[in-house]
Amino acid sequence: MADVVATHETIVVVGGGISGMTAAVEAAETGKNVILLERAPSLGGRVSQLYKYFPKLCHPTCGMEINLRRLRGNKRIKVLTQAEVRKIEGRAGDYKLSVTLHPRYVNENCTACGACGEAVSAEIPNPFDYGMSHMKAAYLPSLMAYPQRYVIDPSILGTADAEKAKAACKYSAVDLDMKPETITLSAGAVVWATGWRPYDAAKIQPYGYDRFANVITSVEFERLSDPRGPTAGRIVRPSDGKEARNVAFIQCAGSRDRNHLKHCSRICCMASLKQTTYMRERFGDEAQSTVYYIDIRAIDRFEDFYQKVQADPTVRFLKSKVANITEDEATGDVILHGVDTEGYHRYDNRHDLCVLAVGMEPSVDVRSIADVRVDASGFIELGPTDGGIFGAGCAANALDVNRSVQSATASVLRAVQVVNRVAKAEG
Amino acid sequence: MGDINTAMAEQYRNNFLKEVEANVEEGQWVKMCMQCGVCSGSCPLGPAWEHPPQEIFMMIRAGRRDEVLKSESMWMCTSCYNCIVRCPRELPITHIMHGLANYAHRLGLAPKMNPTRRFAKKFWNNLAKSGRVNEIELSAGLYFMDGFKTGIARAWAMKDIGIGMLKAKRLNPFGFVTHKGCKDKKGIHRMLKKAREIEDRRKGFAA
Amino acid sequence: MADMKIGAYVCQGCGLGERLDTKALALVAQKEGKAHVVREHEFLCNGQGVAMIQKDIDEGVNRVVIAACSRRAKAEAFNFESVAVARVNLREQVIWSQPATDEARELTQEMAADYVRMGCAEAKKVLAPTANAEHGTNKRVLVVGGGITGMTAALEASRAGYDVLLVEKTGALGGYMAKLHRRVPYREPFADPQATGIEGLMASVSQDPHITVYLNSTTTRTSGAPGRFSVDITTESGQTVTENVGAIVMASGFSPYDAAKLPEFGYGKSRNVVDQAGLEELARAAAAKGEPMRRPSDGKEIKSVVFVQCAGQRDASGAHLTYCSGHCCNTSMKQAMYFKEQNPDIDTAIIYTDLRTPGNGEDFYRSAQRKGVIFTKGKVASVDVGGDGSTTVHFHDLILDDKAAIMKDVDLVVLATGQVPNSGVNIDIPPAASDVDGAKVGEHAVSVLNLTYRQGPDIPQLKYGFTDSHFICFPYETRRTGIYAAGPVRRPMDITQAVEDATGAALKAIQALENASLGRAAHPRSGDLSFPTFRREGCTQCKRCTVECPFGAIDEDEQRYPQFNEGRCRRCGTCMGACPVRVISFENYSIDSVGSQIKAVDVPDEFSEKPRILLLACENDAYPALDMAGVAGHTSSAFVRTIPVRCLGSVNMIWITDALNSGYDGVMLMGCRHGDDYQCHFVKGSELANYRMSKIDDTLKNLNLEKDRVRVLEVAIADIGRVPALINDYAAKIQEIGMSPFKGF
Amino acid sequence: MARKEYSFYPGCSSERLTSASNYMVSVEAMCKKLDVQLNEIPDWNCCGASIGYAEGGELPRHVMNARNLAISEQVNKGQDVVATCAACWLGARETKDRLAHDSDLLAETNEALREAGMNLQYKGEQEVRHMVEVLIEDLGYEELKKPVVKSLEGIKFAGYVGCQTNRPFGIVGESFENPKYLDKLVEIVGGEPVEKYDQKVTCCGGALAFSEPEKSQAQIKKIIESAYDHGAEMIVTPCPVCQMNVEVYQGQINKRYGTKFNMPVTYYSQLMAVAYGGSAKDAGLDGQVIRARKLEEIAAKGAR
Repeated sequence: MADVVATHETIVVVGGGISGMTAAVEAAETGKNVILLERAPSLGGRVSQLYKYFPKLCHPTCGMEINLRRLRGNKRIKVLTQAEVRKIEGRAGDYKLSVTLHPRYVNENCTACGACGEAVSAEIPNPFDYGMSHMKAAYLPSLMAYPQRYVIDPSILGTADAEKAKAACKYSAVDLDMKPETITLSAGAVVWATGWRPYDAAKIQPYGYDRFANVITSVEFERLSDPRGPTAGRIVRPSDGKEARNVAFIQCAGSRDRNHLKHCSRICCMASLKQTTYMRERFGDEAQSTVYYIDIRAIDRFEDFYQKVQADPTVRFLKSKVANITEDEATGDVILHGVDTEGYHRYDNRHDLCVLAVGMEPSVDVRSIADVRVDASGFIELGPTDGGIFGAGCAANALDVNRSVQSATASVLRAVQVVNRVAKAEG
Repeated sequence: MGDINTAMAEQYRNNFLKEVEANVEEGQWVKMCMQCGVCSGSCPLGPAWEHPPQEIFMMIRAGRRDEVLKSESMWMCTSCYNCIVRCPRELPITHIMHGLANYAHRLGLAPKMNPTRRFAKKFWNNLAKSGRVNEIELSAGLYFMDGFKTGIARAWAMKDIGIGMLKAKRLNPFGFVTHKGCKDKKGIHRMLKKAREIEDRRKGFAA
Repeated sequence: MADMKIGAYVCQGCGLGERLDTKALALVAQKEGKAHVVREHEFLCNGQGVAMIQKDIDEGVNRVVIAACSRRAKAEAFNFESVAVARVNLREQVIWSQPATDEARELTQEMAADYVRMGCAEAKKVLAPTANAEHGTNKRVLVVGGGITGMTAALEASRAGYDVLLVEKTGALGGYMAKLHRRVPYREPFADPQATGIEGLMASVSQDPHITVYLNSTTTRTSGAPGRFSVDITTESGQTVTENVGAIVMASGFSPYDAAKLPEFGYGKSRNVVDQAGLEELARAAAAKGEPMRRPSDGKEIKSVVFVQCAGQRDASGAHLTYCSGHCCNTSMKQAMYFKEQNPDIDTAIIYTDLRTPGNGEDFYRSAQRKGVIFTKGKVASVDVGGDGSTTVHFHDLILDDKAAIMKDVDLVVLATGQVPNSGVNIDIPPAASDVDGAKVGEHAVSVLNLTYRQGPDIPQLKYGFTDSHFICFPYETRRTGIYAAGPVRRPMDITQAVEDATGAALKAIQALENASLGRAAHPRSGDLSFPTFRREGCTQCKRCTVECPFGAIDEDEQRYPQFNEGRCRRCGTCMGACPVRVISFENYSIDSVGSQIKAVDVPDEFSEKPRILLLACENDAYPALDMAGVAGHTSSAFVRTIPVRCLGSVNMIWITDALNSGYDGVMLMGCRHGDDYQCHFVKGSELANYRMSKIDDTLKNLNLEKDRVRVLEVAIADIGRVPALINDYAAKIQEIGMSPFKGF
Repeated sequence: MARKEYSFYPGCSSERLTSASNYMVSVEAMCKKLDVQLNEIPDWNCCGASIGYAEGGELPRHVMNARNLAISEQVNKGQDVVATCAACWLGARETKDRLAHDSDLLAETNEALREAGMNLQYKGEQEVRHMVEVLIEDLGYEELKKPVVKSLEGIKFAGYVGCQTNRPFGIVGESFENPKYLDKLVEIVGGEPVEKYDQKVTCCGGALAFSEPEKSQAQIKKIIESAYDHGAEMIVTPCPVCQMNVEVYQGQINKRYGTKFNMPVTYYSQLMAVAYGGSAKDAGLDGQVIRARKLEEIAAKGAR
């Protein structure tokens, strides 16, 4: 990695999701040199696994295509994937980042021709589909993957499969001897955009995510609805593959709950409202969506979207935190128990499938890596003005995509202020 | 008792919530409810509640004093603690329900014939007598609390259980006389009396 | 300019060598494409292959044709400076879109040969663009509005080393925030109202040597483009100075919704019914005197306060604001805390339908509850004003399902009304129409920026008067390059968000002026150095380009010719598509560069049973979808020849008539969704294309051709399975209606 | 000296000839094999149980529990308090928690305690733990397995945890909705846990079994029915209230619903006592109202 040049005027962006990509591109287009680090083998992050965005119901890949084109065409950006930041030391204008580069076992020669994938027979759970599908152990992470380069999963190292992959490649791109490597990068400022992860639904025990096949999470439902997903967009139940026409959406699954996440994750109401439109898209008037909520948080113009969904007769709203879920073992149906608190109506509602609108938590505990201030949930707070590490997107707050991009853009200016100060001092 | 009720109603006029906060065990939590209803849905005897906990909390805020205190609802609590562990606001709902029942009972507003109220009273009196529960005396007392005839009928209905327990040596037929209880009965009586006094003083019951 | 020297390179990697006769393709490039240098390579994108090309460039090749994979792949490897590069997509859209069978071999080879011909044709017609020498280089930022958003934008830009002009309409900085008693907390523990800190901020702005503040001033004329805006700043007394700036942040804020429109809630009937702004005023006045807040009507002690949420908001009937202003739940909680601070025994009730406190607002909600603020889910029906000054609030208690619930003896009612953006003139409503809807439009009809743009004096509004971006991924993309809206004028928001928004907008403004100073395009074709030019002698001054430009980039000069203001231009080519006399072009994208590709295709005669279908595909969505369809193994008709276009808006009718005249059997256009939820990256491009194409029927009739010879389709980038299906459907349709009668002419 | 020593709070139902005397017998046998010594708190009193709230109120209940804990602090110094009964454990632990967080309540409690004999003062020095907690956390499953000499092979047990052993405190690492420790204990002694048993934390009606019999018996019916449906031959539980309610009302439920329930309901300690080689009597199996025949048979067999 000798070709990575980083100086005190470099902005390092950690995380290659929508926030990190935005930060990198915006900074580079302002004339700054950027190194973009991503832990996964390709850019895109959490949003690339979404079927559509609310409220426009457009596809995340659309904006991603633009961002990738901006990024590919900009020589000021250097992208390192499978890069994990271990430690950040120093101060604003003079940081040293210790970064581990995990081996891909495929080098730059890769043309993404797919020969290694065809050669390999071992299959592994596909993280892009949250394990709901399997893929070859030599794989392109997604159709939009950038870098457009295959990955050899370490699980097949030392097996005949690995050798087959190597033999299949005409371009000497498979390199099974790659080793993890730790490098040190200089930076004037750091934009920390490591994003969020879905709260572990199994911890919400009354909902039985760990016990009932037909209780899934909202992020899994995105994959299920996506024509490129594990079921080619058929909304079916994991237990038996039956079409799930009657679906329950449980809000605040983990959020707004002192037993789990104390904050409101902001996006989940809108995400569920959006997912009711997937139901209508698939099943038309046959769809039955029930949203169990405490407060519907469709803030600002999103209210329009809420009103639109409310007007859909296939969607029902119940003001109720579901008490618990049981499973009808004979049919696999899930039965939600609780009380509609608007007027006290007790229910035991049978559904084909239950979707938990799981909350957001920061995907990386940054406290062990860098000296930054975080709130009780682990989100980065805007620190004193002399710092040079700035949280962006969902590393800084529970945000939707639009606000994440705003946050990333704002964090770029803060980083630019630091490196411009350095540039001035360095003359 | 009626006097205490009037006095309390006067003291906290128009603000039942404040009355609950001051006088009901864990009553200060009532205001923290966000009306999600998880407690109401979690209660094993849920359908038996005319007003489930979350609704009771709202009624308290809305000042529906009589409706709440005269309700049978709180007496349906089985102390299973489902509501407590699921409440996203960590309200000690079980205790609040107990507290409300106890308060209603102290004010004399609790439904007179509510079986749980009556059982609970007998139970406490039984344990307080010797410091330990005397099971046979408690059972008999419960059967016969509505008079001899009903008592016999109840005991007859339950006879198989009694016989089973006797056979299994899990019921002492001579417990009326042989039950010993604690040695320091007097001390316990004094202690409970004192506790009651302190509580009455704190809650303004010492009329 | 040196003589044109084309180098054509045919890759044999990724199966191209096996599936195609690359030697034959090389011959096509040489013979038909007239390439000067033609080479095959087994692995063109590796170091050796790239070095080979570079060597040829060093030796004089100035147009490069790369017949390999999609332009979306290996972009870094084939990024040659200062030469025009045409990418021929033999991989994703030829061999991967065709079955790997012997039967398919012939058609696949024909397809590849056509694409090589097209690539060579394109290479002849394009140049590596160089920036316009006349770009502006001013690096000052103008901020319009001196509230929290404007002040933040100014300070943040200044901290990054840029000079700022800050124009504020009133006599003081501070805006709405200066009218607040306290603000909602913005960091842990999110428990209590906090000091606004506005005085400190105002002082920072005033003392900042890089910020020039104009009070009592407005921007009365704004012209120019990023890097060279000229702005007239006029004081109340009528004095005007003209300043030059590089970029603009519009932070004109909001006005509270007029509570007088809510007589049912008693506003105007009693002084004891106030809006949130009115309550702040009470709190500030009381704090200034060091006294508790009292009932406005008679100065009596306040014992009970009711907050009515969503007053005149979230109103689906359309009588009031439809949207939610987002901040009001937190604001009411904060205001209830004012009273709890004054005296914990004051009853404070908040009547709401959905409590909206996202993020750590949840802590603030709990804090309010802990302080004894009562929350009631209900819908307020009316507020009755009593003779003694106290009021009664009638509401439907939604939890207890009590339609006749009341709160009596209320001393003060606070209405949480919403934010109305101060966004200036709605340029999409023609002046005549504004009379019809006079009340609403009239209020805000005073322009903020007074742009001299041909398309109107202010930024286009998105909805409800907000000047927001329609793009989820690109929140700052207003339709006026170099002008960025921030704060509640853009979207309803609270202070914390406004600060973040202002910081982001300041970055975008800085980026815009930096790019302008290098003559580079802004998003989405960031960095593009090309810009539109026109052949003056051919122009008929029809004004279509000036009208249709989605970004208002084109003005008219004194002689009524278009003036392109390339700093404002996003390089979408909509003007090029609009021009009936085809005088507008870019160095790297022109009527000719596409037209010659269309003509380069070998159209077999009508007896061959090999139709030719032209597919003009939006490069942002449809083209990537075609690529990914190939990667995913979807096959589609071998009779289609695809040309990526910048936007369907750039499609000029001549391409279609040329194609039909030269014997193509059908033409498909694939662009992005238009309408309310448009996804066109150039806002209006696909809509305009659709409009233009709606008139194609006449043309077809004139040519005596069937209606189905042209088909316009909306596709999304995710339509990976659908796009090949659409192509095959259309190919079948063409089979059905038969070959074009125009072949061989 | 024993390997482990605890201050023991047996509770009213554990006395001889009371409803959970069989539990007590088996606990003694089990602890003996595990070399765990239980030092009974002298002159302990009733915990007040949950149902004590109505008449007892708040402070008197805490005072009752504080008395036991104060005696323990005085007599069984340095030992954790262990209870076998769910209600006793919960009552004592609630008092400990509440007094730890409320200094006013603590002062009032001690004021009342002074009225009792023994010159008591509650300090809050000792942990209050359930027997199952002690077994799992202090000894661990490995240790619990060591004394096993007979396998309970072939018996299917539905692990019924109930409420108060489980909520609100429960056993560390176990969930409120699906605790698995009974299943693990069953496995240790060679039995077969019914893992899909879905009523393991359903409330049996608790103290309302008497005052609201229809309602509590409806609960009990669910508990037993699911055990049958999932193929269980016995129910095993850690709670004396659960044990009694689920066991003794089966006859009444059969009458009310026309069912034919005859499901033995045992304690975990009985399983362990048998597996550790104890006789049916050692394991308190003679105290079953519905005989646990299969267990008795194994107990009667010689050690393997």
